[in-house]
Amino acid sequence: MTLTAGIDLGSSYTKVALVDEHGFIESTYMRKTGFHFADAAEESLRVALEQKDISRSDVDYIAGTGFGRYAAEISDLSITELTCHAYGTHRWLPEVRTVLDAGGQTVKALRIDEVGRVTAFRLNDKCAAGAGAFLQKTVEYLGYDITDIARLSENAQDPVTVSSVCTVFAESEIINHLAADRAVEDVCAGAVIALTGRAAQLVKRVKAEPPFGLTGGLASIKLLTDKLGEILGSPFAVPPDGLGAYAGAYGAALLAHQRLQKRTELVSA
Amino acid sequence: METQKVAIRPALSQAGNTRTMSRALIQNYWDELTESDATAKPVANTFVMGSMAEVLNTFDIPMSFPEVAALQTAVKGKSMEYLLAAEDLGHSPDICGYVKVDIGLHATGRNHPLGKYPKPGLVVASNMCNTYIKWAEILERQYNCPVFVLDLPGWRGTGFEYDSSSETFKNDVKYVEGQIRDLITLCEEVSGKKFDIDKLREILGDVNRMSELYRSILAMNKNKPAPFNALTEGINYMGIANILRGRPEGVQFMETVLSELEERVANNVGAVSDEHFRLLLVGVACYTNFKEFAGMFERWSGVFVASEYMSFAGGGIDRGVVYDLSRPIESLAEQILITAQPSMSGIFYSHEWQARVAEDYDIDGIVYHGVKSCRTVSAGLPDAREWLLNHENVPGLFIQSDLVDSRLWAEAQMRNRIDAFFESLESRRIQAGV
Amino acid sequence: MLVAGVDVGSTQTKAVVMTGDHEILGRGLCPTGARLAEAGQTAFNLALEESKFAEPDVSLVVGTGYGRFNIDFGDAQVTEISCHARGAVHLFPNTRSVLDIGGQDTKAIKVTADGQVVDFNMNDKCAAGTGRFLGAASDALELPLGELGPLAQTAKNPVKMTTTCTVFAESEILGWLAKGRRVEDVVMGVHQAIASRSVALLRRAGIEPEVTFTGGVTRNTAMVELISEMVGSEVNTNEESHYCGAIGAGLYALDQVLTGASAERGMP
Amino acid sequence: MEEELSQIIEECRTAVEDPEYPAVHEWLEANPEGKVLGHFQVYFPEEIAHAAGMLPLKMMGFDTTVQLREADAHIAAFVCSILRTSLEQALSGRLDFLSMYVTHPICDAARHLNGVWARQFPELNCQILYLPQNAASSHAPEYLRAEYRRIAGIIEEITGNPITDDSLRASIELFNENRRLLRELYQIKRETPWQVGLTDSYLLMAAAGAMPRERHNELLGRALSLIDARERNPQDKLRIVFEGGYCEQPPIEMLSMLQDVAYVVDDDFMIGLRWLLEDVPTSGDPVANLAVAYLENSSYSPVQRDPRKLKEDMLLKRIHESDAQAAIVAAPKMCEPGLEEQVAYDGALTEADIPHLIVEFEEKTTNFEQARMEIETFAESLMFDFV
Repeated sequence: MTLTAGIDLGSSYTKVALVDEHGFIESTYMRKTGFHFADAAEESLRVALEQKDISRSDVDYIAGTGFGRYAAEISDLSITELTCHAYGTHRWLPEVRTVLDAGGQTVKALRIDEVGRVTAFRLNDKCAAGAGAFLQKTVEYLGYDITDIARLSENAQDPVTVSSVCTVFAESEIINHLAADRAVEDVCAGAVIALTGRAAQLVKRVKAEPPFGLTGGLASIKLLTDKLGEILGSPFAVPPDGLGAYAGAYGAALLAHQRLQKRTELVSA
Repeated sequence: METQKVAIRPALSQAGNTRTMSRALIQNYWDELTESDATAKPVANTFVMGSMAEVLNTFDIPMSFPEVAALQTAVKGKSMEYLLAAEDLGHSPDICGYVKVDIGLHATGRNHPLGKYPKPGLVVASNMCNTYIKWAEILERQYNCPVFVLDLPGWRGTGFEYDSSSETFKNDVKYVEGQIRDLITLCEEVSGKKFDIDKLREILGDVNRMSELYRSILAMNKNKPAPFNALTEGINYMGIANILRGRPEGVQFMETVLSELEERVANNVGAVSDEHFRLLLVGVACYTNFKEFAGMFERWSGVFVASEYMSFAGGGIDRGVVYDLSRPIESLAEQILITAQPSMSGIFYSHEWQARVAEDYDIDGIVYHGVKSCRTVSAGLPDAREWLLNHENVPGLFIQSDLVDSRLWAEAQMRNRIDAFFESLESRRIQAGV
Repeated sequence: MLVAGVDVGSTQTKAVVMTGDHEILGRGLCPTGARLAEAGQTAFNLALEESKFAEPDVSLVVGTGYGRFNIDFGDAQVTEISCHARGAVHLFPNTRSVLDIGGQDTKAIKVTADGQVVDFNMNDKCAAGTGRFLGAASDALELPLGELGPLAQTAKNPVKMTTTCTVFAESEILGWLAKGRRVEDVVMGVHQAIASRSVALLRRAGIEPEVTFTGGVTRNTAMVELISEMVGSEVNTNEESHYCGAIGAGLYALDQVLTGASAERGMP
Repeated sequence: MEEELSQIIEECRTAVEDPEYPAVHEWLEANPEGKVLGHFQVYFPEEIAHAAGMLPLKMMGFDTTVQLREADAHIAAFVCSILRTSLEQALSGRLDFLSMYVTHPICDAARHLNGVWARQFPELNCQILYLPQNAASSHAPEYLRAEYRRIAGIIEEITGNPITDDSLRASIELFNENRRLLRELYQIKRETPWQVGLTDSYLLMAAAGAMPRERHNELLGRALSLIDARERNPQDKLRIVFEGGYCEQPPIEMLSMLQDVAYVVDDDFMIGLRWLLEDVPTSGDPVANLAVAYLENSSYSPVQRDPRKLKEDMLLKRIHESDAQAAIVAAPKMCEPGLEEQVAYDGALTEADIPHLIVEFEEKTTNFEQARMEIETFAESLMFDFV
């Protein structure tokens, strides 16, 4: 069998997927990236291999993707996370034509064609309370952590409105809501809804067509998924068994197989 | 939270006339547009600065002002849905919000809260705001309607006064007069009517009269207490001055306003109860949160006795339009050029104008409100503020939000700056031993 | 006779209890957190504890800062701009310019000899260059705020941060690290960005010596040095600077007790 | 040979990128009595200044080499980088050598520059040149001729040198030569893009606005023959058009990133330098010729209204004439006119079925991660074969 590795060096997390020629995932591993991308790549690959005692020499090709893709000397090829994300999601959810990736630093909307090629994409305007980090700061401010968002937001009675576009001022709106003694759940839900609205805007801006797919860390927040489906009039499918976070790594590994094939073709030719 | 002090205006026999009248006039304006749309009568999309109302009215071509429409959606709390509709079409968060609200209105069935928003049969855009021209091109693409760009060369020097005896001026007049004649030909085509110079003459007469009244209205606020709030009431006066420029109803309205204000002065009634601070507004207001915005000043008994907006956004009508009815077209060209200046070079050199107003109206401080939507008004404010403070010792507050984009409204920050400004004005009084 | 000033800022709440002759008997400091009223009370209590007096002994409390309207035990409110000005001149009588780098607002204030505000400038409609920017750096680098200053001082070759927007900051910081730049050089870059942005605000009204630097960031020696450098003269700070807003509030409280003049400036 | 070429490019880079304006100071040393005229983007008839012996200098922005210290105190937020950095240059004293400053109200933010400069530098002669916004009007040429004459009059006062028809004709010839060389450079980009990289071609072109034209003609003439003589092999790269550099310029680092992923076969960088498409005739009234050339025989930009030059049509024309496969439609952050074209461009390109990417850039940035990712993704989507 041929085996490829996809290493997604995200700004906060590094994810690895080992994939065989049939697209079957042999092993996955995720850890915080830290500041040394090269180490993060090496380390994660090593652990991913050890987990299934695969030896390094069995890996035929490595594709790096994500923010730190250039720092990962071990990879044979670097591809952007957008291309990888789209392709990975496409292989899990072939019918999906629009992918929303809601991560910590950025939210991305991608339109893809029937072979998983990116035909249009849009990233959140940085000057907007657009990404997961905003939610994280909010819950931390409320005295909870990221894992509580889903629960808190679902128990909201009367969500607050957060209108400010700047994260920092959005935070101060949140402070003001708390000062006005609004319930923690309502404030949290308000933040989720604000973020959902912006994410939905991104999706509209790539002239999205359903079926929709949702990947990235925020995919686990039910309120967000529901609201998105509600605003855009069609539900959002998520990748199988919580693999959403690995879409980039998986896509990279799959594209690595394609390069590998092309290379062998060239050699034999 | 602390209780807000909001000024109460005592009842007067005249009181409310202006308000009811302006409401009615604005509704008429919308009814006219709604009807024109129903009967497919060609409507001119034109802009408040350099509207060429004189020519358009001569051909009875109804005028639709997108800025007025956009402003009203914000006051009605509807601007965001139109604005977002435009952004969904791909328009940037960083362009003028008025433009986006307009695009949104056109993209969502042209249903304005106050009436039907008509298709443009003709677009007239002057260069008094560069964005007008881009805006016109957007409409041109959507409706492929005729677009007329009136190019008004601004004053070239670095002063505020327009030298109308110069060679440059004569050359500009030739250029503008030629363009006006082109516009007249275009209007003949659009309206199917022949040009009637006597009707133009009549209209010019009405504008002369309206301008005279408008100036007296502004001057009323030299009284203490100031009879009207240039922020909250002034916006109505200016709105009517724009939509009814060159129409008799407009003249009547200004007469009513003036008499109401005269009565307020006679009864020593101020726009805010116990006027404490007299302010000049430079820039435009924030219409998405208009009440809160105005309230933040009123709770300190601060009244806007003057507003630069009432000058430049009135297309210079405050500078005294005096058309020579014996030579209408030539005079129109000359006067447009001269009165355009407050909205052109005037904005860029407005520190001189501000200094004069601060003097004439006995201003305590200037509020500079910059908006992301309007770089024409906002870009130079910090520099003007600095000049007024250092050369004229007139204190200024610099704040920013937007006309129609509530995402740029940050209440806590806004309030904090405004409260601090009033505290500093009070400090100055203590200093002066007042 | 005692008065108190309580400054409920967006990140920290500070309180002082002072005597009629301006002697500070107690100081209180706590994170503001989500419950502003509680934070105000906590800081006030801490100050009372240190002062060895009880709440009834305090004849007047003036609140300032973002949460000033939430201090239910406060008798009046004054903005932190007026309070920092007043406090700065109290701490350093020759002060003519005041700089406070706050959590959400950076304030550059021009003052008179008796602490009245002549002019002030704050960050534009954008939180660029505020103290929150340091927070973003500490998040991105996973370093406690307190360690940033000392770390910055070890920098050999600081990076040029091009954004002062806190939202951009984290990705730019990571960008520099991805390019292999040293952490201390990045941290110094962050400090320089905030300092030059803050000094630009001072310039808007014209920098008039002496310049007094107030607020929590004064404990960051790297920032103090940078600002002195950019201003072109040593800026005033001392251990009280952190409480400057609260001290100013206390002084306004005193005015009201002594003269009966409403501490809320100009509120008719 | 490569060495000589890289020396030429270095001289151009210094002229364009060094915030101390070495090329200008060099000229001033050689011409102690010489006067410099600074003109803000997009177009200025430099021939008129040259004819009076003035050195016309195109105001450019700067990347992180210029730190904003003063500028933000004079201009509101929400405006682009080039306004800030060019103002910063003036406030920091680096432009003290200017005897005249001219702006054309290209956009609502730039309209304020003249006022700010006038307040800050009362001694400097600040002028607004009103180029017609009703360019198709039959009255425009006559108006513009008179407007050019007005500017000429002021220049004559400042320099004390009369601008005769003959001196102006001579200058027009010099600039015609420069335009010819620039056209040649762009022909190479279109026909054999592998012969010259994007950053090099950019620096060679942009330097025209930052050094005496005589010198630039020399350098560019020599550079072109050296580039011609190169024997490079074409690579398997996308052919793209870059649109959006008519005023603020993308940072060099972004250009080198672009040249890694594609051949930029045409663009609108510094379009003002290439605004006049053909030689300006020297017979007859030279001032009138310049005016007519500006109106009748010129390129396009988002800041000129001319119904005869609908921008999306012009962009498609540029793409077809350069035989490009795709387009990058960019706008500087906060650039209202640029941003306002994007939806129209997007629509026209989609209709014409031309793959395109819409990006934002900012001169003052070192952080290209996002732009890089967007551009690479765009390239990947066109070059990868997906199955």
